[in-house]
Amino acid sequence: MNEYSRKILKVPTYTLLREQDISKQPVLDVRNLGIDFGGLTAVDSFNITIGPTEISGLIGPNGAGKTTIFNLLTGVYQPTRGSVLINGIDIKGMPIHKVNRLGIARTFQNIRLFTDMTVLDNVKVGMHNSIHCSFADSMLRLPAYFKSEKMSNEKAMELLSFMGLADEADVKAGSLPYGIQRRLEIVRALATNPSIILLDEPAAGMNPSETAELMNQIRRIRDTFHIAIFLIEHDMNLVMNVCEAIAVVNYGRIIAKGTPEEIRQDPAVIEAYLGREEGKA
Amino acid sequence: MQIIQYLINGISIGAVYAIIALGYTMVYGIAKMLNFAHGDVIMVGAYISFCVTNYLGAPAWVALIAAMAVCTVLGIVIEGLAYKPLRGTPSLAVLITAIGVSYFLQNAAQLIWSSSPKSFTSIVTMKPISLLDGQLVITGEVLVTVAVSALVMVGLTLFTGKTRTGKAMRAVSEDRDAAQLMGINVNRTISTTFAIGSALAAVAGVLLCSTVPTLQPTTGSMPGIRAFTAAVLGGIGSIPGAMLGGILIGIIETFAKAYISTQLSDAVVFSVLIIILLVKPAGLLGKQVQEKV
Amino acid sequence: MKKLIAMCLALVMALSLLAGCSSHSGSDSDALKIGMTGPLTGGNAVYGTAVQAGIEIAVEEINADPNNTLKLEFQPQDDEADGEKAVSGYNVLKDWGMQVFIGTVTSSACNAVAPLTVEDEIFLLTPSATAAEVATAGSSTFQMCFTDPNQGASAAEVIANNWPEAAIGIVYDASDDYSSGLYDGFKNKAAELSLNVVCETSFTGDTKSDLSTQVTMCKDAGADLMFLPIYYTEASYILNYASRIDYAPQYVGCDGMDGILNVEGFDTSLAEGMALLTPFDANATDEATQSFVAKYTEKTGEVPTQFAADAYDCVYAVYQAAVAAGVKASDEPADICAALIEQFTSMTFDGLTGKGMTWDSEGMISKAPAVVVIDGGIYVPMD
Amino acid sequence: MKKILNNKNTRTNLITYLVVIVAFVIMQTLYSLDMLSNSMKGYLVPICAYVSLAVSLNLLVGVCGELSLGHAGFMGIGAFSGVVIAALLKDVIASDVLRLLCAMVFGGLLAGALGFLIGIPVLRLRGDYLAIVTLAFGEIVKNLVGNLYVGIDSDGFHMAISTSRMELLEGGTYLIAGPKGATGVEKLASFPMGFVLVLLTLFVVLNLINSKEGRAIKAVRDNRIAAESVGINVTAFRMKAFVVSAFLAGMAGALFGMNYSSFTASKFNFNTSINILVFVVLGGMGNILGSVISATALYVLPEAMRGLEDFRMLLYAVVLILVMLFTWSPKVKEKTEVVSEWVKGLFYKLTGKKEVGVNE
Repeated sequence: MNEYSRKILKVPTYTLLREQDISKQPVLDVRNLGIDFGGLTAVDSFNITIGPTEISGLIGPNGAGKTTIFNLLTGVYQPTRGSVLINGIDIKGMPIHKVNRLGIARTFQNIRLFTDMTVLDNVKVGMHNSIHCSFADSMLRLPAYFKSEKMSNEKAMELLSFMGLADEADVKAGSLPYGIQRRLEIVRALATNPSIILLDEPAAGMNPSETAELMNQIRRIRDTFHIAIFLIEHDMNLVMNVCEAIAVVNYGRIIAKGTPEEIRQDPAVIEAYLGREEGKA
Repeated sequence: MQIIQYLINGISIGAVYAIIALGYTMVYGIAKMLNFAHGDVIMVGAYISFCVTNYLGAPAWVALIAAMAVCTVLGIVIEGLAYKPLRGTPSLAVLITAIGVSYFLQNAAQLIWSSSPKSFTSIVTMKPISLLDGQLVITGEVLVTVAVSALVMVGLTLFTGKTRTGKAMRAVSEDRDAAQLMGINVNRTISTTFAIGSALAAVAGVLLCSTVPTLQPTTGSMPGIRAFTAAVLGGIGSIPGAMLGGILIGIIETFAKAYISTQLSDAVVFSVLIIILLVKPAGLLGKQVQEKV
Repeated sequence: MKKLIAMCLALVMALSLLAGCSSHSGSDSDALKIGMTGPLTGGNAVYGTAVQAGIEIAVEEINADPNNTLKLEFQPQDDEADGEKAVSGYNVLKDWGMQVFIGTVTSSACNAVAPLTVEDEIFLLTPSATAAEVATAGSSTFQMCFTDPNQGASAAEVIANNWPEAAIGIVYDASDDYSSGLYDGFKNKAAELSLNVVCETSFTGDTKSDLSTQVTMCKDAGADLMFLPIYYTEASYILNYASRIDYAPQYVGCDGMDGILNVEGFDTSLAEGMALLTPFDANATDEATQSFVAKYTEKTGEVPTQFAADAYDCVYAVYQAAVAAGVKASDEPADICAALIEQFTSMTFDGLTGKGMTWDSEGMISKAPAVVVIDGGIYVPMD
Repeated sequence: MKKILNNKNTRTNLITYLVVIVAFVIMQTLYSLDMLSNSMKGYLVPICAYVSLAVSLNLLVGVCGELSLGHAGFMGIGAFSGVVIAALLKDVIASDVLRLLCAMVFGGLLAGALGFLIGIPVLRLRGDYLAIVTLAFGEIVKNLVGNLYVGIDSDGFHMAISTSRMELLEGGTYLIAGPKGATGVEKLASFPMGFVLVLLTLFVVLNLINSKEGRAIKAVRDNRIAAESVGINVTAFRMKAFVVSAFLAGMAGALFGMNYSSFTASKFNFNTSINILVFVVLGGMGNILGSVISATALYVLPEAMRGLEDFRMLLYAVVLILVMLFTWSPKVKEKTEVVSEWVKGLFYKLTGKKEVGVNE
């Protein structure tokens, strides 16, 4: 527990935004974010800015507060300090579902699919807010209902084929293998039509060939949907290859930010993190 | 003076609710199931005690021990036959089975002891204490019930805190899978919990019927629901919470009868419950568990 | 899918049992079919089982009589004191070919069934459903018991005659129409007789497990007479608790109080001096009562209450009327009904629960309520 | 057409409608040919009411995943308010069917409105705490209605809670009289109307389940946080399910009430709530056809066992426990074959030894 309370030297903050995107509004703008759990500081002074179509990574040792940061960004936790702006709008005090509607979607470290529903329905739940069909339409089965169902089916199938899951459409989500469940979570997140998606350890539990495929898919998602991607991952190979910018956290604070090349050479990172992790990998 | 008398009446019935609620809370905390048959085990305990004293002429303590023994065995048998096969299934399935067991016990009791009410002879022989020229009367039953429920509460707290079995129970309650990995026999721990809960039910039955002497096959069901309410009010799973909840329900019920309406006391009690749960969604002493994301 | 199969299995099982039942109850038309519904399980089972036993004894006696030309056949059905179940039970009895209905035992269930019997033209005589609505449901519905308002009024008169100065406390069951009916009747009459009621308090079916507050309220109000228009099951608790807190008022009860002396384990000395209106006294020395009590005790191991006695009388009243009207077992229920209505409104009947009973055209009984006092553990007529 | 039939959901729904319609046609034919026993005739309307109740509760428990122990409360509200409306409209609307319909709709609306009110606090809670609050709600309703007096006389409409009992003018009648409950109720309910109610319930619930609302509700059940994270307003959808369920229960209650000339508040107690819940759990959570069949089977079962007299409810309890073990226990499931043989054996034993049982 004392890992939270340990003081870290303040690291200079700078943006992860790439040069060419500076003119545009960032999709995610986090300022001085922090949260305390009963006196323990879990996250502190967290600053980050992510531009549209940027793929960035968040790494750090176990317990560094990465998932807590994701929870703060998506409104699961209310921060003690600081603010989160999604597409320029502050999420302060918003319930989770409203935060999502601002354009942020996520996957979960411990997969959270709607296990008793089919793969197709999982995706259609993701599309909930883009299906325009009133309560009366669906109760009375008016033409609008059939039209919207047809549209959502087609779009959901499109998304599933995009991630290579079309064959599984009628299978119950809970009965899928682990790796496929992770990919389905991504599809579901994409279905909410976000401008940024947060992936919490997308490669966990995948074998090397699956991971390689995932890397391709992550790039393809960005290129196809023109959205930003922010991911937590322990697989350094994936992070270093896919991400254009990386932030490293330890004990709830950013200890380094930069391009993969810069991170690889950052002495603080090597000391705090990479030294151990590379040995493992 | 009136108000104190009502307070005493409230504490008296509240202490009975508390003991029943302790049984509910134990089983819920560890087996994570709402054992709606608990009230009927109480009824069985009371009948056993009644039979032992009235037909065998044994003294009260023998009756109590006999009731506890029978209920313990009954609890283990019920758990083994009806609940154990459903371990790991949704809690609703076990709930319905518990209701089946409750129907079974009530109807079996009717076949065995008939539906005619029996008047239970109080096991407390202590004379009532009369204060202020009889304006205030404290019956022996009140003192004994309060003392026993406090004792049971302290005993259970110590048991779950200090003993090996008790610690195992807490471990199972926290995380069943982890407990299993740590080498705790989960099945046996749950069975032990049922055994203890049922023995408590026997004590509760004897005390309930000492306070409220009319014994029928349906005697246990209403106090059972009340006690369940009490356990939730105090924070289900919490041992001091059950005690607090029981006493509070007893007092609220009595005051509602005395000062609002004897007919609408139920509505008052349950409204208070709803209001309290709105302010404290996990009950008065319950832990609010934050789901880990 | 497996579950569906299981459910279908249950359905088939249920239906085949149903089929089993109807074949089981094949009718033989040489006996008059008498049906009854009452709570045989659940919280009120004690009243239903008493009625069932009372009827069974009467039917056995009548059938054993060698001079008898009209045999009786009897079938009870459980209704759990619930209107819905009572209607189901009544329909089962109709399928069986019931010609006369003696029931139901409780008022609320009877309110649901009585209009059906009127529609079906089946004669109804209830041993113990005391609500006034039962009798007024139609011309073919009759009561063996007092109606609640009348009995409540009688109780007020008893108190006015014997304890005119008493400060009266009342505890009644507000969720029970028998008890509230008595209370209403009592209250109206008490106002008329300007009795001094100092405390009116009640309980409901769900809160009857703890009545200490109600007793305390009466005590605090200074009541020296407690009127208890409730059943003996709850009354035994009130007496018990009152004695614990050294409160000893004069108790007055109604017919539902009959049975208090026979509650197993009850200290009957607590009920000493209690006055109650009851049509039946199990300790009466007349031969009919003695023989009935002996048979009942042999059959059930318990002493009969007025429920059983009223039920017993019901059978004999129906029998007397049927014989007098020349009813045959093969007659249609509607014909029997018409014949019985004519007899009941004109005949006089002597039974265990009273002598010289008559019925008015509404179907309400007129019999003298016997006021008794408990003395030495038995009923003694009050002077 | 073929495409529609290939969709599994659509197929299940069609089968459900088909089963209900065929059952209705058969029973109605038998009814009109006078081939039904009185008891069978008597079961028809309550079965329709209980099927609707079970299906509406299934929406809450099975589809939405919220344990409710107070469904009978909504049923009671529907029953009592329906009776009052039917009596008030007596001189306004001549047609019985129309009046029953009005009563059912009003009963449903009132139950739905109360469902909304109680939903505001209730839906802040989760799991077993929600269960206890619904239980409390049911008890409050029963307690209040059990003390409610409603009557009409020449002065118009009167209503009071028993502490101040009202006196009606000469010629007035009580529609609801406290512990006596509703008395002198006109029996407006009929089997065809019950069938219409069941169809309506199925229509509402099935359409809801297979719409975007239904998917959202199921998503909330399966994983609340994930549902929120894809933009679903969890509270709003739990509320929708809650209100729709209460509305349907109210309608069913009105139908139920109108089938008896008298009923009391104590009918709508905890036990009735539990019974409906038993129908749902045994029929399978979220399985609508299952609820229809199990409500029918379990309503008829205790009635069918009347021949067993004293042992009736005891055996019902045993059957209940066995069916639970049979359908849920993982171990027993493995030995399904063995158990089904055994149940069959038990069944023969029961029917064969029935009379022996009674004599014991």
